[in-house]
Amino acid sequence: MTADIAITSRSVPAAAHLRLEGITKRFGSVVANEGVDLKVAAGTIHAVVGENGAGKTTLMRIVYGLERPDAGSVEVNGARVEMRSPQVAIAHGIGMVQQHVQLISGLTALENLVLGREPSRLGAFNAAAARRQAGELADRLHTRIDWYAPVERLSVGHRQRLEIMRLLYRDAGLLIFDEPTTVLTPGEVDDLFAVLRSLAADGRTILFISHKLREVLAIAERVTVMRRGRVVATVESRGTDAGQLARLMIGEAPEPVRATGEGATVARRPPRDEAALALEGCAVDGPGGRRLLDGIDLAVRAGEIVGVAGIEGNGQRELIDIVLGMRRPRPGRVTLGGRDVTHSGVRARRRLGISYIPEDRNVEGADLAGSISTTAICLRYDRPPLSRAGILSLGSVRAFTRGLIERFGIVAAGPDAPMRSLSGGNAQRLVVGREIDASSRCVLAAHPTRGVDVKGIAFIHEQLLRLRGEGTGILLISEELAELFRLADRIVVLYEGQIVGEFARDAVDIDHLSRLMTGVETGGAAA
Amino acid sequence: MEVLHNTLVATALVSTPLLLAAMGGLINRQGGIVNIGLEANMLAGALAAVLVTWQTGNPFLGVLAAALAGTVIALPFSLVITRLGANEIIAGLGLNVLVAGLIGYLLPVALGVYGTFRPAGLQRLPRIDIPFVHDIPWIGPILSGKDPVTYLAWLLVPLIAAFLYRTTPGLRLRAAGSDLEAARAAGISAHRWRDLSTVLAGALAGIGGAQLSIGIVGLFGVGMIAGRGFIALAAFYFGAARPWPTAAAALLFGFFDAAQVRLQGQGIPVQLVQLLPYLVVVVTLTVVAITRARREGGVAVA
Amino acid sequence: GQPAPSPAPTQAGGETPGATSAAALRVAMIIAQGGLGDQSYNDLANEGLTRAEQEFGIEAQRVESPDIVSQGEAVLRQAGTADFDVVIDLEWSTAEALTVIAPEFADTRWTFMNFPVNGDNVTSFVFAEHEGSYLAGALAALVTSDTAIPGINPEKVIGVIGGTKSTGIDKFLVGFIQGARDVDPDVEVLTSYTNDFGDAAKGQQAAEAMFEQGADIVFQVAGGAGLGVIQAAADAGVYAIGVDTDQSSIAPAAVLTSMIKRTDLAVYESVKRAIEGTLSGGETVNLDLAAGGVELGTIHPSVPQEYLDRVDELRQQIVSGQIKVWNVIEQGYPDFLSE
Amino acid sequence: MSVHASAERVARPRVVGGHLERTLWTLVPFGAALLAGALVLLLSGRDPLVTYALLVEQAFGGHIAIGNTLAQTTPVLFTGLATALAFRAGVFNVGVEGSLYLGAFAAAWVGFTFVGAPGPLLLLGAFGTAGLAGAAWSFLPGLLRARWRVDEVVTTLMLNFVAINLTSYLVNGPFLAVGTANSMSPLVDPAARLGSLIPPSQVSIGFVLALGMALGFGVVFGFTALGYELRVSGTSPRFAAASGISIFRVIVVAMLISGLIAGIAGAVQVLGVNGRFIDRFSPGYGFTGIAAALLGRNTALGCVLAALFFGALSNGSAMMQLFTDIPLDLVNVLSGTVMIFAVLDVARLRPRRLREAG
Ligand SMILES: Nc1ncnc2c1ncn2[C@@H]1O[C@H](COP(=O)(O)OP(=O)(O)OP(=O)(O)O)[C@@H](O)[C@H]1O
Ligand SMILES: Nc1ncnc2c1ncn2[C@@H]1O[C@H](COP(=O)(O)OP(=O)(O)OP(=O)(O)O)[C@@H](O)[C@H]1O
Ligand SMILES: [Mg+2]
Ligand SMILES: [Mg+2]
Repeated sequence: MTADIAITSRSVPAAAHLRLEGITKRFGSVVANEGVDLKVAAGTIHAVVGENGAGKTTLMRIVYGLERPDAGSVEVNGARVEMRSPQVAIAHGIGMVQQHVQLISGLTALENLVLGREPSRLGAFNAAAARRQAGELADRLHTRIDWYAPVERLSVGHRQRLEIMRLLYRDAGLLIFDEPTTVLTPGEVDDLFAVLRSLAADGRTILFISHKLREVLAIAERVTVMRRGRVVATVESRGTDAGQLARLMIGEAPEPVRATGEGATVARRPPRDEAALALEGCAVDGPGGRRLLDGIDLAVRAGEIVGVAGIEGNGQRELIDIVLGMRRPRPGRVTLGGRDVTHSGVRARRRLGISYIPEDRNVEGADLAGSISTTAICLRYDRPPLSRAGILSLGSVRAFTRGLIERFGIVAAGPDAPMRSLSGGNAQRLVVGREIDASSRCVLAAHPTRGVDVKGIAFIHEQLLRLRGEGTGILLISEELAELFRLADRIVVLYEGQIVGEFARDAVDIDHLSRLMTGVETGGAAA
Repeated sequence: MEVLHNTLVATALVSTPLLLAAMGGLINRQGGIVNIGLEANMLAGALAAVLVTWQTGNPFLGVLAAALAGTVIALPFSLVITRLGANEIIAGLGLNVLVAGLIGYLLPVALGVYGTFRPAGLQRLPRIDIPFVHDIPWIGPILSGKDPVTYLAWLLVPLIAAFLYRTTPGLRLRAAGSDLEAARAAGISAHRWRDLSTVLAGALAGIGGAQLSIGIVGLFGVGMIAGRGFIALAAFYFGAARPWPTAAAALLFGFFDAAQVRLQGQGIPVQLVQLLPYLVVVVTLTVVAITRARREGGVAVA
Repeated sequence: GQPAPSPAPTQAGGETPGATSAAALRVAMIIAQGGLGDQSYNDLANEGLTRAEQEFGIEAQRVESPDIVSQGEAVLRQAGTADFDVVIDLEWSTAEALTVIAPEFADTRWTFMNFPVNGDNVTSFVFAEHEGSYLAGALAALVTSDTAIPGINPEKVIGVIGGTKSTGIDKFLVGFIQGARDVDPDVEVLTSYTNDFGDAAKGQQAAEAMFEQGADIVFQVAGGAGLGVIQAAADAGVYAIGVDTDQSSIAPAAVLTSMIKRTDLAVYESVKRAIEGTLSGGETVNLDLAAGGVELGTIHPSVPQEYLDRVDELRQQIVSGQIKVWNVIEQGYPDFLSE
Repeated sequence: MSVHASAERVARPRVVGGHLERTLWTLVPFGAALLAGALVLLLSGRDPLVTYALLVEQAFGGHIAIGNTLAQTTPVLFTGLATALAFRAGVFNVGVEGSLYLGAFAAAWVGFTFVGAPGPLLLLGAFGTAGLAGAAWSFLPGLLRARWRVDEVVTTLMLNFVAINLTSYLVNGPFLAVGTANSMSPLVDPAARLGSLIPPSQVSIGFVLALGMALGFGVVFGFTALGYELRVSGTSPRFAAASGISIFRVIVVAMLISGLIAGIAGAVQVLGVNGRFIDRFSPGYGFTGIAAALLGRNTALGCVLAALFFGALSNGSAMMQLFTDIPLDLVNVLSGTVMIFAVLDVARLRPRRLREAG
């Protein structure tokens, strides 16, 4: 690690807005942070990068008073602070946009904005005043929000902007962003960065967490690299490049860069002509008869990857539901390998060979309350060899799980270890492995690499391309344009429940695509 | 018509304990806790009201005492849930058993009576006529001539609605109830707001008990709450924890309670008359849910 | 669901053996479903036992359980095993069990209430609640149209409110109705049930509902809920008829009379006889009007003498057997009170 | 958070802390209860230790005492398992009491209607009908929850009152036995009675049935596909749905089985103990069952132990009144306290986290 130390010693900011010393945090047997030292200079944009589970979020939660360190100290503007709770952090001008959106459903956007520091006239909530300040903030971010709508109705982009406005509303001097870009379109990312720069220009300090090294280099002045809960280096972004950062993160030259670069490793055979999956005129109505999905005609041929581009909340969820069989399209028709499955449920479709890599593995992909086996066997528990006449054979259950663990290189204590104990990336590997193992005809992949680190991304991309090679049809839903370009043979754009455009793999016009995604093209305003 | 009128006249009065308890439960629910222990709060309130009224001769002090008693019981109950993560449902059931046990146990020790405490000449809450309203022919008796607590209860409905949706504490209380972690992250002492909601529930339920003991009958009996806490629970579930619908539900139950005694001896077997209100709850909930499902369209089939 | 309230604070005599004589008699009393504090049957029996405790310095234990229905048998046997001298069983549903258990414990004397149970060492006390209720009904029917009496309206409407719908309660109701009908066939008798022995507010509601329909006298057989009935009568300036004990003390102005059922006497008697050695067993003591097991309590002063005479006359006829009062428990339901 | 949420929270096994530590923490409620009880006892000048000793002696001293304790354990074990099964599947069924009443009446009806039929047939018929009745009673709320998301907490709670009044009507009207002082059905045919396990105590072979039920419960959740489906649907409904498990089917099935067990509980009470249906006979077995399920962490063994606790408390407290003037309410104080502290979050009890909370 001498190299690291050499690098670290290069960066010594003058006035430290935030200073962490010897922060250590354990969760049971897991060491999330170990002796972490960190200095963040006032008025700078400082990035923290690291693999899944490297300890970034935990560190930030400690700074914001959401977790309490087992050891170590936090200093704000040179004064040591006992971060007992977020109140304390807020009182010291610290604000945080967490990795998982922390808006409170059931409350309106406006209520969420002012919560904790409400303008009020003798106890009564002064909505007018709040609305006024909200308007001003929105203007500063060049955005428009329906302030009286319940937050759950806002698009992800808007929700995040709302979270940023919350920090500004509180006039935080130190703003923490934990992987803010994972759910944003390229356009939105640019907007966000513009905002961050202007904030820094105001003299605010920004802590920025991400997996995406290029982003980091683009926005941050200084980058701290974490690995396995420790800080391995802090470097000036001017003096480094993605390759070096990746090496610092992972410890060895990252194959992902290769695996995912253009001219991907797996040979591309042309797709066959039979349709693996076909949607015909599918529509889904939401509350109040609002059309969530409308007139969807979409076919995925065997051996083809069809990418669905679009900002979250434009019908992706409903698309997944009707493909998987959680909802019936009305009207509309769904066929799997030529078989009409419009009226068959999830199980029947699973049997016909459709796989599903969910966007949120913890909710739809795994049972966090159970063992690793519990999550592993969900597609096979009900037939031999795992069970006969409804009786599970624990032996074969373990054997099967071990099989997955070995085949997909999952780091786990064993089949009976709690699912919780799997790290994010490993959990994702398990889910992907299970689905790939089960299917043949068609894979429905929703944001399969969201929040997964380079290593994991490479793994998942390889698997998808391999399946494609073997003649599986893949419907890939993602807001990561890079990912779509890399994998998809065709890309369709989903906007407000409709397919508003289609591009062949080698005829994509990024600007055009983004305009379609954001609705600029069709004239309407972004959902 | 006559019977209907009489039923309506009685309704407002018998609804009051339900209404107060349900309103308390509603606040608690919005604060993130489903309170099954309302029964216990009501019982404690009923006793406190009788004791203090008996000692001071002033029923209004009795009502205050009832609110206090409800609070005293609610706070530790809430702390066990919010701070020690006890399960709210079973803790609520337990609270009912515990409080009933304690009172039953201590009544003889302290007062030398058991089951029922009925001090002679106990002051009850006065019945008050609302000027003008009282003189309206048919309507008058229905709205007027009730005890102050009943009027207070109805006054509370808009007040609670305003509190929850128009004030800062209300906002924070709802925030804490809707998402504890997010509320903490927003810098709110979420647990404290949850506790507050439980305490308010205790106080309101306590007053409800008081109306029963010194508003209606003028005595305390260990069995006098007779499941009203559970009806209140049904009421705010019924009203989806929203003030006006919940109040309506409480009124509906009160109406059925009043109607039930008047429907007897009309040829229908008693027990069948008596199971009617409960059946109505089930049916109404079902109808509501189905229409909602229809409105929201595409029902998930999985 | 309902908590069983605790028994009366027992006198020192009950606890410390020192207070009882050398030949201390050990008595166990099994409290019936509904438990102590029911302001009715159980409490009344308990009064009798408490009185016996005070007078004879016996050692008495009261056993109650929310699940006495299923535990009764076990408790009886345990009482036998712990060789109590006298075991008083108030729980109806244990009748069959007692016939089996009593013989097993020959030198324990068993007492059963309300229902004849055979056995050489079993003494049964049965009450003629229907006879007492008959007189109450008759009196009510006489009074209800006599507007000279304050609070009484000309309508011939009276009412009776039961705790739960059950034969044990309907035994009162039917007697009451029969009594009313016999003195005046066109008297209408309203009936309803609170479905709960503890819910005083319910009782009050039920009573008010009857007053609305023109009733001016309501007989309550509803324990704690019945207190609400008396309260309602007092509020409305009309009359209630008490039950079990003389309840006129609760609201002297509003209680027309009470149908007293001397369960306390039965309990006291069985203890007394046991001490005297005359609780021989194998007999059924019939506590009817003749035996003074049931009777009318204090009658409201404004009731004219002629009515009292008439009631007394009816009393004679029942005692002499001229009038047979319907007994629901033995005869099932008469057609004038459908199930 | 909804009651469902708490149902799930309840159904979810905790991963915090070691095994020993966890088992130790499960003792907390009992400690708290004994403490509360002791306080109350001292308050009225009684010696807690003597009282507790007597309680234990009356509950476990000798084979008859143990038999009667098991007799009181039996219904709670059944209702506890019925409740736990539903909770595991994420359905907060608080309607076990209702199913129990229906089952009890059904069993009694078969028992006193087909008098003279061969014993085994009679027993089979009685249990079968009871199970069906119980299942049928819980089917409706199950269906409503599964199809239209009608909150089952309210519906099942309400249907309890309906069931109690309905059976009360049946036994006061059409099926009243003349010659009894409070309303009950005629006695069932002796051939339909369950024999005593430890004569002369009251425990019937119904207890063995309950134990078998507990065993079955463990087997189902540990070793069967059905158990897997119920478990997963309870803890992660969306994961289950995405895997092709029909939540609709799971909810309905869980409610049916839950009701079936409750119905059988009623049958055992009638055929094993009371010999007839008695109006309002249950002191709230269904609700004690909820406590037992949660106290037992919704596991088979847990339910057995919790039921044993409540059974011992019920029997011991009843019997001890023969020897001391302890009022019954003490029992309420004890079991009430146990319930309140029943499900503590182990992690939260660590002092540091305590300060952190709020
Ligand atoms: N509440 C918790 N309980 C137990 N372990 C935890 C908890 N939170 C985090 N961990 C573990 O601590 C380690 C660091 O987690 P953390 O979320 O800080 O990583 P990260 O760098 O944010 O990863 P990612 O890039 O996936 O967000 C991981 O092993 C994680 O599984
Ligand atoms: N919530 C948790 N509870 C208990 N142990 C955990 C938890 N989260 C993580 N761990 C343990 O910490 C180990 C490291 O987790 P971490 O997320 O750092 O893995 P990782 O090496 O970063 O994997 P990946 O990069 O694929 O996410 C996990 O393998 C697991 O054993
Ligand atoms: Mg991780
Ligand atoms: Mg993170």
